[in-house]
Amino acid sequence: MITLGHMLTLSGVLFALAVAGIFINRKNVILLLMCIELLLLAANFNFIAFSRYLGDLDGQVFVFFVLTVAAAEAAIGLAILVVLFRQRGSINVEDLNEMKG
Amino acid sequence: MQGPGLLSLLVWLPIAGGILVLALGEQRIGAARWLALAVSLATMAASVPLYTGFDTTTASFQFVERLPWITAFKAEYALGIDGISLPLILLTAFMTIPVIVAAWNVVRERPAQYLAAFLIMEGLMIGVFSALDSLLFYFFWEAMLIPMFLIIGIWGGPRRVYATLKFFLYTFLGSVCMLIALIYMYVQAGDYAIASFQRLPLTLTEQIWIFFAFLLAFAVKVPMWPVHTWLPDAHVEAPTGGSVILAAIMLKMGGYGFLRFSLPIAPDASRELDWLMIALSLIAVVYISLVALAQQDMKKLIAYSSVAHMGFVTLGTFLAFDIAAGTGALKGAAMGIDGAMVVMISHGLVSGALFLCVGVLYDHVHSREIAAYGGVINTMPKFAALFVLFALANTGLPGTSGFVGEFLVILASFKASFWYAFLVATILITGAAYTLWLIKRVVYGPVANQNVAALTDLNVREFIALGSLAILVLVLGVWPAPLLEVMQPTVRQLVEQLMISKLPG
Amino acid sequence: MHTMNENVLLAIVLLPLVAAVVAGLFGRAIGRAGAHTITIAAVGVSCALSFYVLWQVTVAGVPAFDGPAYTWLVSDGVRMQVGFLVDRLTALMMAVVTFVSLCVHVYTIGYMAEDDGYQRFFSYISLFTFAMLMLVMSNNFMQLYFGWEAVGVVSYLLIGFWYKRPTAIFANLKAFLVNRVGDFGFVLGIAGVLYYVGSLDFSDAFAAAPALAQESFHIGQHAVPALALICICLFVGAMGKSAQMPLHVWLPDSMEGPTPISALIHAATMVTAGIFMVARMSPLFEHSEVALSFVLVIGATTALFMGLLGVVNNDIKRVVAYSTLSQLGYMTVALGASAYGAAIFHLMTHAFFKALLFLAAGSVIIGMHHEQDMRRMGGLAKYMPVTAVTCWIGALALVGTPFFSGFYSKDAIIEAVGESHRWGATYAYWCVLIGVFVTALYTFRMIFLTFHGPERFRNAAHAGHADGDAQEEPDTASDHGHHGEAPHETPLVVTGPLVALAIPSLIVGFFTAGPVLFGSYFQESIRVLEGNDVLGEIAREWHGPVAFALHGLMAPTFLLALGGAATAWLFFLRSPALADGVARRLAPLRTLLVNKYYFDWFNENVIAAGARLIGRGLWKGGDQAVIDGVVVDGSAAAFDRIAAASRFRLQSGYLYSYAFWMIIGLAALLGWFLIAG
Amino acid sequence: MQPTFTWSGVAPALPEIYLAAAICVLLMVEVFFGERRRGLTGTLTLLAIAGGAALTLACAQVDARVTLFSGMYVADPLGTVLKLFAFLFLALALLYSRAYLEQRDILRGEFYVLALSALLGVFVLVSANSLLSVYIGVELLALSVYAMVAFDRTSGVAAESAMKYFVLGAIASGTLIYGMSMVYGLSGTLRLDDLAARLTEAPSLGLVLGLVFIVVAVGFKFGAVPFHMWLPDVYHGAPTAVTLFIATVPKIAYFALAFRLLAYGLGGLTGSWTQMLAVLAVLSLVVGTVIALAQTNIKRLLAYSAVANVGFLLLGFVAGTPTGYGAALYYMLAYVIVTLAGFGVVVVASRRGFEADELEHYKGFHARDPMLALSMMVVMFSTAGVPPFIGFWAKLRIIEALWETGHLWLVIIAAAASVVGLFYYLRVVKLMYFDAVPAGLPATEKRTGVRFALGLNALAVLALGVVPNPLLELCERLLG
Repeated sequence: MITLGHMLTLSGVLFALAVAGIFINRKNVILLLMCIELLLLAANFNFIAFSRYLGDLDGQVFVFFVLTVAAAEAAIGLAILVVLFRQRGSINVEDLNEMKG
Repeated sequence: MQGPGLLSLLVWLPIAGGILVLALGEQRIGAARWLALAVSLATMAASVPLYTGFDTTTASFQFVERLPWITAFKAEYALGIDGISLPLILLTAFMTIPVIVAAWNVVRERPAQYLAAFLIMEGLMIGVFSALDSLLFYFFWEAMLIPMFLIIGIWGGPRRVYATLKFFLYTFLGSVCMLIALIYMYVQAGDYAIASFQRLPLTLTEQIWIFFAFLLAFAVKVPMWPVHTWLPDAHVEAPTGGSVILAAIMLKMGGYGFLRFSLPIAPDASRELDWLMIALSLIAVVYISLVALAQQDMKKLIAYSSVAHMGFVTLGTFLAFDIAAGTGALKGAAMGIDGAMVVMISHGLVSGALFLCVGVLYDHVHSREIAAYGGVINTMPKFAALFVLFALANTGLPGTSGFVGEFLVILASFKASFWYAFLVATILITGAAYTLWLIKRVVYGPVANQNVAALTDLNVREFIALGSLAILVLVLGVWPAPLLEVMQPTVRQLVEQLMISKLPG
Repeated sequence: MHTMNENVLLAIVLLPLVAAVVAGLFGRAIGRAGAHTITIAAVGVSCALSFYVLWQVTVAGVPAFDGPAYTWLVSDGVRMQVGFLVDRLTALMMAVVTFVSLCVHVYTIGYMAEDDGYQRFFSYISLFTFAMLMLVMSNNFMQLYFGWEAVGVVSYLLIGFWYKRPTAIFANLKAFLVNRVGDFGFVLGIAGVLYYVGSLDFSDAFAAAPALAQESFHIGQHAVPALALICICLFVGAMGKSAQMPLHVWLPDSMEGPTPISALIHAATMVTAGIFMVARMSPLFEHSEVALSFVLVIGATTALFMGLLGVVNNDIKRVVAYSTLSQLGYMTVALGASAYGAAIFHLMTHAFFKALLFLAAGSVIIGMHHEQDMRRMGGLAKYMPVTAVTCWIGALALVGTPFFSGFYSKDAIIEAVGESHRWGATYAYWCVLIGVFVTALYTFRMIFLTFHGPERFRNAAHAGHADGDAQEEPDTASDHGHHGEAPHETPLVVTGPLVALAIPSLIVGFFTAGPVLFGSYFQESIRVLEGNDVLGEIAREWHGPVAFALHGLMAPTFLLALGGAATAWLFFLRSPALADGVARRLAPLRTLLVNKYYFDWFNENVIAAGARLIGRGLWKGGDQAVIDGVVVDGSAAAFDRIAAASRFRLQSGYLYSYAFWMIIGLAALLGWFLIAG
Repeated sequence: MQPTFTWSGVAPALPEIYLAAAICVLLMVEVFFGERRRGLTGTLTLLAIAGGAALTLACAQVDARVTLFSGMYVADPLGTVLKLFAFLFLALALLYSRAYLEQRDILRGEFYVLALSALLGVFVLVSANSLLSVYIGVELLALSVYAMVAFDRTSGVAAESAMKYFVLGAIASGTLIYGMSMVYGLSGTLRLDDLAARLTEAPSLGLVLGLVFIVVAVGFKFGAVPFHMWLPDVYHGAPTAVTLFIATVPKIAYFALAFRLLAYGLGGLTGSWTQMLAVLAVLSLVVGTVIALAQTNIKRLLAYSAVANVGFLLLGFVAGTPTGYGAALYYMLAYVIVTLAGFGVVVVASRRGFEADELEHYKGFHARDPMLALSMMVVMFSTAGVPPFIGFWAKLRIIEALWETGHLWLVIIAAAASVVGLFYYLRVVKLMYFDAVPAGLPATEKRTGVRFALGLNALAVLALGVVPNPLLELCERLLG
């Protein structure tokens, strides 16, 4: 029987994976975007779990919003990525350090 | 709630005048000059009724104005004067005139802004001396830094940037500590009125913290050893007018602060820590006098002499407790504070005059090095006469204002301890040494070089500026009674206040 | 009339001041003649009035005046006033001061004739007269201190009158500083008086004196008799003004000033301020044996050892100056022996004959075209007879020849010291006795070298003038450019005062010795306790001036004086070679004397240099290195360094490190609250 | 319950509705006239803002507190005031930046559209009464701002900073909703007022952990250390006009976020989040102040100064009392007014092909353009907290609040930070007034309209410093 606990653990693990992915990955910016999606999913997972546990729909409604926003976010992210690639000819995270200090 | 009156006029007239001068700008500099002079004279004139209308029988505040200012934390726009602030306000109102006169056509670069800065500062300084609300006091106290910062920075000498940054940071550091203390007491008292702070009962620990917070603010301004090192730099780099105002008035704010805040608000802490204050003052007198002896730069020398003389102020201010402890009575306790006040006024006139003298020389020769001069008397007899007079006043010569305060402080310090008197009286020797040695090297002797040979004696403008000061110095020295009469009730009340512990139980 | 008119007193004081101000500020307007007319008129009037006052208190028997003129200030219940106390002591001093000052004024007309600081000079000496009168007439310590400092500063101005001379402006600074050392003690004494008496008025202080004698004062652990402390402090002031060792160093150098000044300040008036002050304070000093012994010893030492210096010096004015020092020593000894009367009496006689000697010296200097070195003089008697004669009179008075004024005062002092049983009296007695010999020696050395013997001024008169007087005093040099010529007698304005002073030097002692010394002249103005009344002792053998003088002819003192004179004659007139021989034999002693016991050396190289060194050390080390270097600039630099260092570490520019920091922050907060629970 | 649409049910939300409509209209206008009539959109935007302000005033909530949309939205006096200020600040920001955009050929309608949608995000946040609407507001604002940062497609640094901002921002919103999810789960409601009502007894650990995530997100939005990394790079990299916008208008939203979410909704957890914020605040003060000392680029300098100021602002929340919140609000408003003038000067001083963003460019600025230099000096002294400028009262207020709650150490740290901070503000004044003008700097913008507005702005900094009562009173009323 899967309890709330399992759910939360899973989402926690997802969250951790996403975060780790963000700062361990030093190559490709696209990977970052995917990690971010993962991050949001972790949160969504929580919402759904809780909403089911509480028997209250608000949480799931929230998830729909998150998904929508995530889509928009991805769009913007990719747009910026394109601009960046035009300017730098690279989407390598290592190259993103013109500004520092 | 009394509406705005004379004091508001004194505060805002110069500021408004300054803004007008600024508006006239460098293009219409001629008009700007005359306007500036007119404003300063008007301010002086407006300050006269303060004295004539002053009631010397009461210690309570006079010419009081109260307007609501910040309802959110009950800060009032409250002005008023008593025997301590009146002389300082008169001094302020007076000293701005020679500054403006001396700057007449000497300041070439952005003269209008120069004059404006001084006028604005005059208003702010009068505000400091007349504020009855500690927040208003702090408001003026800090705002005043900005024009001085610019004056030193824009019209100053080669190392002006270092000097002015040092000046601003030093004083700001002290002031912030004071502000913290003020806010703390506000939280206790519920408003920012100085009077209610003085009434506020505080434990000894609280008092000691507050005392130190104030000490930082005021010690830097005075300046006391060891936080005095901003002064020589600021003085050396500042333009003549800057040095004059700095020495004549800004330093006095420290002494004023001690009398207005530290002593009455934290009397028990003052009692506990007066040894520290006395020690620092004596160090200032002895140590700094010796340092002054070693100076090669006229302005630095006078700056150090200022520090030494302000040592008299702090000493006189904090003698009361020892005297009271020694004689078991208030008898004589007030003399120290009287002396401190007189030293402040006199030093304001004398050091201001000395800086003006140096300024006169500097305008011609463009050097502050003592070595660059010699035998000035041969080419500038009038100037030399005045310079020597002010120098002698600086050595505390009887008959000049310099004597009165020092004499009183020395007399009072003997009541506290023979050794205080012994140490503080050494300035009779050291003070004479560095001042007259300066005179010997600069004024006397054969003409040293062609720069000196090319000097021309004072023109009317300079002569008026210095002459008026000379007259005041002599009058105050020969007949100081009126000055002390004005202070008497306030000082007495202050001393009585000191002897009442604030500690519960 | 039965009271003194306050306005008269005010006039006496203020007239010279007004004159000084006018001559000083409007000198150019009123011109030379105007300047000296107004000042001389003013001083003359106040002199006349002073004598009138003297007549009042002595003859007319008007009671002493003691009252305020106006209130200077009131601080903390202490009322400080400007006021006058005019009793017989004061009146005598006023007379002496104004008279000598008047003579000097007149004399100056001639002496400064070519100086273009003419008006300024007259303004100064009138101002000096004012200050001195303020000093002697004051009835409270504040005003006393005012006069005290005021005479000091005027002497500062006067010594530095020829401000182009490096030596002069060195001397005046030195004079002022040394006097300040004295004032330092003086002001402490005054503070002590206020502390114990609670008032600065003489009357209160004197009234409190007996009680005060019981008080004791705690400096640190050990208690000091309060009165002794106060009196010694006050006397330190007197040491400064009256040039007692070791504060005497300023007086010889002060000869850099024009000669009238040397006469006015450094003989007759200012230097006697200290003597006067102690006499005035007799009600205090009398109650403190310690203080009096101190005074006695200091005085005796000065009297002898300063005299010795006169023997080796070649500058005519400096010789007179050293003799002044030694005579001041005599007066101080008298004070120490409670013979205040004798001190004041000697002060008066000395004022006359010493002023005379100075003016005579000045006259010689003029005659010699501003030559001061006695080795370039000699045989002047026949060129300037008046000067020579008057100078002889002064000399005889100085060495204490019976019937001359100096004799009465000096002999009285010596006997008084002999009578005294105070601690140190024996030492003092020997000092003053030997002093007599020394006095005669240097006095006649001066006389012989200057007025008699071979004429040494013809050869190498110029040598002395190579020392650059020319550019230092263009005016005088231009006028006296012609050297090598015969010296000439000086004009009447110069010789007049000489004569005017010679007469009192001759006779004043004879007529006044009785009342002033042994009579009850001073009445209440000087207080002497029963046990200390040495003059009273001597008075028993007093049978009039003649007897006293005749008795003096037999006394050892006179023989000593003769001995001194003889030695001088032998060494400096008869056979100078002998003198050199003795000098060579006593070489170490001579160097010691020539170097004035190394006082100046010590002051300049140890005290002054030391102070400058310490000051420099504190400045560079304390202010600049530690406070600024380490604390102020140091902290600023530290912040900058931290900023520069941490800047790129924190903000590396890499996205993942940014993210990493965020996660660290998140984790840290989570951890914190997990642990905290 | 049966949802029924009534006019009164939406009236209070008219500003938002109006704004949404305006955005659409502007988009259309841009599409049809944009190419031919440059700047038309800009003008219309300003008009729209004016109209919006009027409308907001019209349906202002004086003292009532109305919730709509089944409790998702709240309209109250605070909201109204914040919205009005948002309008004002945005108008000023757009006014200042117009010439700048023009000279860089990025004066396109989209810019205004984005700005307005960001403003809409601000409004949603300001009126949020539910975790959901908070989230929507945050994202709406964030996404528009990301786009604005990257708006100048010819600029590499802009793209870089946009990317950094985007990624980090995404992480932040991730943590935000993660935290929200936990709060939701453990409290069972999304409505803030319900939260406020339910979270009264001692909070469970899970709740606190959820709170941590939320605080991290809030900290990131404000730019509090250690979540500030994006701030210097974005301020620096973005076109100055955008920096001007980012540095000002969104601050209102972030204040609302902190207030509505933490102070109000999670008020029951005050004890916990004040501790967290205290840490963030101290770190911000220290790091912001110290690192700023080493900056050579004025945009970065102001960025780090922003970090330090955020520290101060958060201290207001740390106090956790109405006075504290009032102080924070006042501090925020004061800071934005001052910052508008500050970046305004930078924007106006920049010309085509020349970014006036290096400190070097301000040497002898006084000689080049007295009026701008004066404004900049006012800004510097005000930010440094020297009377008689508004910044002083802001700091004073915060310290008062801290004293009242007895936070001795925070007081001392704040004071120390402001002393050290003074140094780099003075350095700018020193450059402008004490140094000589280097050769070859272009003249500054001369359009009187902009300069006049800028001058008024600077004057306001002084005036509100001399007569601080009205604004202080207002903040007292709203939160005191």
